[in-house]
Amino acid sequence: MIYSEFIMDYSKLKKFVGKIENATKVEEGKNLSCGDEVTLYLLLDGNRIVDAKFEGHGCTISQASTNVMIEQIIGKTKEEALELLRNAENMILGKEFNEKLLGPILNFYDVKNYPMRVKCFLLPWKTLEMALK
Amino acid sequence: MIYSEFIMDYSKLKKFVGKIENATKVEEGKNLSCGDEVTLYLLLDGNRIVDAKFEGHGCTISQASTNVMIEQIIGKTKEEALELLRNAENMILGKEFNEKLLGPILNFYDVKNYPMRVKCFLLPWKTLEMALK
Amino acid sequence: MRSGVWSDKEWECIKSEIPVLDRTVNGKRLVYLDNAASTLKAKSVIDKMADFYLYHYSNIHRAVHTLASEATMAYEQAREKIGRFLNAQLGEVVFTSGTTMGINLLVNSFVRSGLLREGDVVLLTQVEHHANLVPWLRASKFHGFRIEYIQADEKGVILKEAIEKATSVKPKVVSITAQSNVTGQELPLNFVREAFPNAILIIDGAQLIPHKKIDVKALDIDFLVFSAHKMLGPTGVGVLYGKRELLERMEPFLYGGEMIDRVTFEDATFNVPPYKFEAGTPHIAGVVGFGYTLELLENLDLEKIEKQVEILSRYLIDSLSRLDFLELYGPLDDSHRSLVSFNVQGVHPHDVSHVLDQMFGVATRSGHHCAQPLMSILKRGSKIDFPNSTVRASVYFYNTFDDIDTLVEGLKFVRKMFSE
Amino acid sequence: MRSGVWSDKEWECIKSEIPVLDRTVNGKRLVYLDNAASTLKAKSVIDKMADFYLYHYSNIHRAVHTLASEATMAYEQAREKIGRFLNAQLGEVVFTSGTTMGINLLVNSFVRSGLLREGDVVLLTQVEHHANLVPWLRASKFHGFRIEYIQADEKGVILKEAIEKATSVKPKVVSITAQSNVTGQELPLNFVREAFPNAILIIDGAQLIPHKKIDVKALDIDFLVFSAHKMLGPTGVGVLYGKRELLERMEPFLYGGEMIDRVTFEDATFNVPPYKFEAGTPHIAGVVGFGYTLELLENLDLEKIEKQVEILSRYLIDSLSRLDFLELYGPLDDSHRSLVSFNVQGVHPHDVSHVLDQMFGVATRSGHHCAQPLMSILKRGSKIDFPNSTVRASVYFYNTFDDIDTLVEGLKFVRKMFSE
Ligand SMILES: Cc1ncc(COP(=O)(O)O)c(C=O)c1O
Ligand SMILES: Cc1ncc(COP(=O)(O)O)c(C=O)c1O
Repeated sequence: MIYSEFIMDYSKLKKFVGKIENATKVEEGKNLSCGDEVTLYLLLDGNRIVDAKFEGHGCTISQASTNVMIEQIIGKTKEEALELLRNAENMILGKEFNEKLLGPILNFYDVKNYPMRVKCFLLPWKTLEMALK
Repeated sequence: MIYSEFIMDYSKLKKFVGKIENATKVEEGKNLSCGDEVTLYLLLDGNRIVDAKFEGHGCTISQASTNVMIEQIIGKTKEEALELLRNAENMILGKEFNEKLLGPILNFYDVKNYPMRVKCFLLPWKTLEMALK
Repeated sequence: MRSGVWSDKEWECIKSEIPVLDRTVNGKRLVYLDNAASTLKAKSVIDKMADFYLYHYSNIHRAVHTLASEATMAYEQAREKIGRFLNAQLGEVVFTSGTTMGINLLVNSFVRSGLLREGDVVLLTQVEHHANLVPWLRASKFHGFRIEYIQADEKGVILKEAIEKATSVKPKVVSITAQSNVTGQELPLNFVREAFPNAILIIDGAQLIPHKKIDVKALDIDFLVFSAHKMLGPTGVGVLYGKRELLERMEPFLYGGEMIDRVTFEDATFNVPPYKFEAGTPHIAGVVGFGYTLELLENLDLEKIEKQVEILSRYLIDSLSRLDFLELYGPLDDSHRSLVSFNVQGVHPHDVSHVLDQMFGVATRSGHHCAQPLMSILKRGSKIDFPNSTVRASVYFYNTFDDIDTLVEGLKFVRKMFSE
Repeated sequence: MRSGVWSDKEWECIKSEIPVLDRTVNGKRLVYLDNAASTLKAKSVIDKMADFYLYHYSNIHRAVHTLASEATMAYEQAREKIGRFLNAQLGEVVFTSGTTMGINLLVNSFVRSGLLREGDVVLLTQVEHHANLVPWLRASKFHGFRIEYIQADEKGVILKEAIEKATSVKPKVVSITAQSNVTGQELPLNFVREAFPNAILIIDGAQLIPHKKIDVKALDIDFLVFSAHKMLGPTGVGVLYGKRELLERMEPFLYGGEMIDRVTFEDATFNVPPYKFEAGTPHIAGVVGFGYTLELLENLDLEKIEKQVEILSRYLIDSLSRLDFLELYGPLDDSHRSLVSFNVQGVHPHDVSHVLDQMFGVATRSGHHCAQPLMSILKRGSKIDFPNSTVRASVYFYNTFDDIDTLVEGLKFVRKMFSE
């Protein structure tokens, strides 16, 4: 089952929920097939992500994935965040990836066996990708 | 085989080929699936078909069917021709029909076993139906 | 526990026809409650289709050889069966690739034929599937006709008063579903016909026809569309019924082979209906297979199928109504058929469906069910934090009370799991 | 006698794949020479499709349950296979119901997107199938763009000079067949691309792709359409390849479920390609089956298939050329592939086909082959009393020299029978 304690806990995290009023970047992402939506707020200092928050609704997987992603990218440079993104995508699509880099994101490893939930996991990451482009 | 001597002979008949200049009724019929065409000329005296001819091209079955039809309808009233038509159609569609009425048209009885050729047989009859409507 | 209309013998037959019912999913017996999206398939139908493909197949209509005759006869026999089923003439039965295609055909053909012009009004309901909404919406942008809606109430229900009220917009075309794929409501088609005696009436039969016959003459319907795959049939096949006189006046939708009369380098004229609307090589095996499907359904007895779906629907609604952590949508009365949409308080529909599948082998559907605007209506009426989507459970004649009991058990588990 | 590229083992495999080849028709061994209309079907493909239907089927894309996952993966794997086959990206492979639908999609979408406007020129050839002619003709009547033709010569052949000459009309869109289904000519696609470097180039691959791969990137094709049923695949499935950037700019053709992004009661926005062009429940089993088909063809080896069809075509042309009572159409040189159209002097094509079928078990096609205007060109060049139609014999990789010898024997009989 993909509903591990880790994922259940992270799905309920409230720490990263909210707006950043002076955000450098605001990006909306959505999952067409289920109506899940996320608005990602990024505060950049030069090349570095110094804060991030989100609003929106979604399933356990997308909520947990968003929280873990935000936790991981805060403090990283754009390039580092994109590197993380590439590895997270590769993991979920069953391709090769760097385990060490992903850290707690590895808790989503099993989701790759549920193709219909892959989109839920990817929702925040795809939104991040658009935000950093 | 549907190519009996009767049908082969009738397909080559030239007697009814041509125009009737003072025709009461001229009707064009065609078979969409093969490009066969027939133009039917009818000369009516009141209610009675006193002469008929045709122009056009087509396969052995449609040519023979046209010749036999014209031979049979000359001299008949509209109602008699339509009665013949109904029986010819019924014969070819595998329904009940009056054998006595049909006479030489019975030579086409086998055509009903070849659904793709039923249209060829029916071409002149469908044209007659339109002409008499 | 089976219960319902089937005798032991009939039930044996049904079980052997739907072999996937013996399959396990994640170690559990498969409980398939996603029939409104698409039904399971029957062995005798698939076997006959395979036989057709392998031993009697060829392209149709245009050749005189033996295989072509066999294939053409099989294809046209399917048309005959469907004509009898709907009480329609042969020239009124057009094969399409599905409901969606059928409605797109009508919208485009109406515009091209001048049957819909700037200023005309098309009346829909607020519960339409995207298939009966988006084609009209987009064409209205391009061609300037207007769209009005019969309003749904907060539970997504279309009341007779709302239908009556809509008569004031004087629609030229009324296009409505016979049964909503979200609320399960069967719409009062007779009442609609009487309310709009002069409008062109289009019925989306995708949800209703699989379990309840529609007689196009008795209801005086102008057009009816539905899909084979929602009634045991193959994918890629649908039917468009149209009144002969209307079909004759209409410009075709797709152009190509077999639908023409005469073609030159300058223009073309067209064949008669239904051929005029069947351009190109059709889905021959699918149409033939749909004919076999209808035969099977008729042998099982359409009235028994209707009855069984009714019994199961009732049991489903009653069972779910007893769960106080659910919010149910739709009328829930006798007009409510074959499917129920609901939410588990505080749990996202995807999570509900996922756990039901993984832990109980129960297949349900979660999402907006191709009816996004209706979701915003349900949200308004919702007493919970509505997630813009619902879970939907839907039955067909091969389901059982057991299936529904398993669903209930699963939902209780879900509730518990997510409230810890 | 078999001959050609197949080893004994390969031939055994082919024979067991196409069981109808063992069938007798009117007491004779079936000789199927109607492949250009539609090919026979393969046992392993049909078996796998049946297995899919009965054990792994459900609707796709929108649900999280196990069957839906299995079905969606199977469907998208087929897209991957076809993408590799064409050298295209996944987002560039759109599933349609066939070639005819693919071209209608393009014509309508171009008009809606403003890619085709009043005054624009669309260039076709005079040998197009109705599928690549009538949609343009009718849309030009409604929307005021112009149609010009690359001229065919008296034998129905498109010469390079004719292509060059047509550059003067400055077409916005060039839509041409890769191989004529009447003359058998393979058109010089590279030459066409070079002659019209800035035009939107659409290729009708219905006849060529079954026996010769097309690399969309190498040829720099903008759109390519073809049908599965002409290459061993199921009915009701086709492919539209389109360059991503063009697909992105285009308004959809069919509207409905799964192709949308956001829908309100006022308007809708759309999903990304290819989904934006796949409205409603697609022909899931057909697409999956087409994936299996491609796998089978690739296992047999596409290059060998191409070679075998070439060898058989040569033998067919040479054999028929030796019969002095025939009139043959098309180039008859190395550009002439897979099919030959002809007439028996003084005998109507229907009679020729009928007798071949009844007396020799040979399936050929007679008629205008959905290319009526081309018939008038062939008539002009004809030395006989041209019956506005032809007989067509067409081969695929499972045919043999024996098949062609039987055809020749049959034609001699026909000639004799009708000249008595
Ligand atoms: C060259 C060509 N284009 C288009 C078509 C139409 O294909 P379909 O009938 O599968 O849509 C055909 C086949 O009949 C063809 O030969
Ligand atoms: C009410 C209704 N209309 C239309 C459709 C669309 O049917 P299809 O996807 O078969 O075209 C559906 C099914 O999804 C439906 O439930």
